[in-house]
Amino acid sequence: MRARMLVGAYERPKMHIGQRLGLHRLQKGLGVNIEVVNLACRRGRRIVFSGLNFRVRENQCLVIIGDNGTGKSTLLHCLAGLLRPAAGAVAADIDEMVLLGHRDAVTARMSTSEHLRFWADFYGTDAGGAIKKASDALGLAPLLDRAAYELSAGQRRRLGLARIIVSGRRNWLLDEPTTALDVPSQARFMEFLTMHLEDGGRAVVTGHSSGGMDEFPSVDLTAHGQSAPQGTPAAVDDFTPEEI
Amino acid sequence: MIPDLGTHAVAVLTAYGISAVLIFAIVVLSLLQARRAKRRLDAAEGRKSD
Amino acid sequence: MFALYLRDVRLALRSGSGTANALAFFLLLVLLVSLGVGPGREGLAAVAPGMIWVGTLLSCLFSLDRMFVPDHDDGVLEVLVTGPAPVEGIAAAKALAHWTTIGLPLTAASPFFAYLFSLPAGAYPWLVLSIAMGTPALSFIGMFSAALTFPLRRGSLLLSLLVLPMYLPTLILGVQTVKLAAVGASMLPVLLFLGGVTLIAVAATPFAAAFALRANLG
Amino acid sequence: MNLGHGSGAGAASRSTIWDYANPARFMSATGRILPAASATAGGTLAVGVFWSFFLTPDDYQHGATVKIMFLHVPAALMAINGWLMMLAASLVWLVRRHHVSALAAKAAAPVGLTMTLIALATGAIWGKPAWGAYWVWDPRLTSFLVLLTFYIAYVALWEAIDNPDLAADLTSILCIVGSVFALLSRYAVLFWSQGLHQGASLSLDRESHIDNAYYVPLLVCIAGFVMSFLVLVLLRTRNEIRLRQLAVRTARRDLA
Repeated sequence: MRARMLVGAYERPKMHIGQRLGLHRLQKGLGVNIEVVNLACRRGRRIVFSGLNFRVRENQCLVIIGDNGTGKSTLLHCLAGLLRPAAGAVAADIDEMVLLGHRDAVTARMSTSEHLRFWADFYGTDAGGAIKKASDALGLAPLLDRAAYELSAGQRRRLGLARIIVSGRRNWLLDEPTTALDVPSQARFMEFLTMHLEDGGRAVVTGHSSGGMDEFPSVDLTAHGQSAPQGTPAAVDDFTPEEI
Repeated sequence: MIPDLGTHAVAVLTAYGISAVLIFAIVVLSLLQARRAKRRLDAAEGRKSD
Repeated sequence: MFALYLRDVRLALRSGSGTANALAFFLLLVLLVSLGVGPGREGLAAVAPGMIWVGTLLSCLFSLDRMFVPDHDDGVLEVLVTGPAPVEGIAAAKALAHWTTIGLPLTAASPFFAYLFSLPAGAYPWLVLSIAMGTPALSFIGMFSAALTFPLRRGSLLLSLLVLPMYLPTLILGVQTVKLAAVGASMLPVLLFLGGVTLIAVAATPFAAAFALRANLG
Repeated sequence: MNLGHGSGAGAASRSTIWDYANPARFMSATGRILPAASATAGGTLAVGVFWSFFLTPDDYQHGATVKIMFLHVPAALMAINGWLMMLAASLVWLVRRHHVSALAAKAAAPVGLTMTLIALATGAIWGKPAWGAYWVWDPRLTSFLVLLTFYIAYVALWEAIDNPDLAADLTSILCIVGSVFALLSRYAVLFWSQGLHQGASLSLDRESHIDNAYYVPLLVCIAGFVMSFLVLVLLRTRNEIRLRQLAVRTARRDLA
């Protein structure tokens, strides 16, 4: 496993220079699971969670729950390769990760179909087939010619979810995907998530509670906050006054 | 005391004066910041400031 | 990457904020300078090379703070950098789109502005050439500075502060090329130096900007 | 970089320069040498300035204004070397992620800025009798003005970013890219204006450099400026480290 590790500055000089510069790549390959070992992440100078361990295999979906501020979005950013771990490691195929953040990645002045075509081009997936599949799965067909600023919050969310399908990637990282979705859309979302998992995909999904997704296993980040006994963050900071 | 600077007295004195003021300013600023940082750190660690 | 380039060019042309505003700003600047300097052809011709280049610089500058900020606000940027394209390529595509929508129109419009400033006829080809060679540097340097400052709430003032010192070599060499051409002197070494600065900017800034983008999004 | 000064007294293992990348060791080592270093730097600077102001003869050509040189040349030297130090410290931060290095770069910027201001001010005052104007757009003067803008931009970027590690990353990359363009403008201005500025005052070539009556006090002044610069940077780096320790302490207390 090619681990991405970040520990105290003095234990690090043997690391590859690219890793130190943040040019890390996660492990590659379709069969690679999403594996998290003793992971700690920080926002600014604050360690939001530590001692996190899990593995997501093919056909599996993991639900991340936890109170506000326990680091659900931070964890997804870390899995997507945007954020370096403060300690521990993530192993996954970075080229199979696709992130839906709490913002929908929707540009106001582009139409729905332009969005789908752009993302298909960007991800290098077959434009016609992928767009058709995505717009069918999310019922976007009547909205194709509409500019994004004319869409409602729920419709924008559906457009954001459509990008996940268009990307053709297999490891989905979804940050509260059902926010603003109406009941039929939620049902549609569950339908294509299940299909994706049956196709051999993996998913990590966040939510305040595992409501609506009780069938999937879940991890509660609240238990991994600062008060958690494992993985004390002392090693991640050079400026602990105790050293002086 | 002050050497004969001839016609350029003003220029030379201003140059030395401005330099002295600037160096003095950065030194005093650094010292003040250092003192404040030390005092705050000592207070935070419950030590007596010396 | 090419998809991103096309998207950015399309968006810049569609919203009318980029190209049209840059040209309108330049026209206003010409008007202001003419009113300030006076209508005499000689007075205007004397300041023409400098003013055209300063105008180009400022027109570029004012469109920079929109390079990453809207995409960042929409959440598009974090999707772009986690996509299949290298972040360096994304940075370069952004800069190239900026040049296509700002630098290229300014290059095309420069003879018109030069005429308003009564630039000597012999200098026209060299003016156009120097602006065509210099504006890519402006876009790429600007893209790097925008990548440093986009998450900051009041980043646009800081952006000018960072960008203008780095624009100086291009400005100096660009103006000097036109000035020498206006008096019929040999400007080739200066023009080649200008091209060199552009090449350095184009080659180096995507990597620096990619580093800044990753750091800012992490 | 002055991280290597002072021996790690009593250390069992052979000490290297990187040991001082540990804030704790840096603090204790610099804390020991700082009083003596400050006294030496202050003393040297005082001797140099006294010598150059009271004991140097007037120049046959420039008269008493030659005395300004003893401030102008060392300040200009440190303005450039200060930026080079920041560049080196930035590279160390980017490659080895030593916090002390990033903080040293941050600490050096205001000192370098002051040196640039001194060089510009003394140069302008010297320029009035010598060239007949306080400011002429000479390539060297202009380069220093450009350097000043780079210093300002660097300090402004540090101030604008809240997250200290992110600020260190971004200012480091700005320092490196800025160096490239500062260097390019240094040569670009040569095309733009014919210089009035005289050639280098110091040269390894014994034939061309200035008389010993000026040379020796100038060297003393330069030594004083170099040492004062290092002491100030050291002091300010210690200061930055304390502030970071304070921030960590506060963050922990808030969490507890």
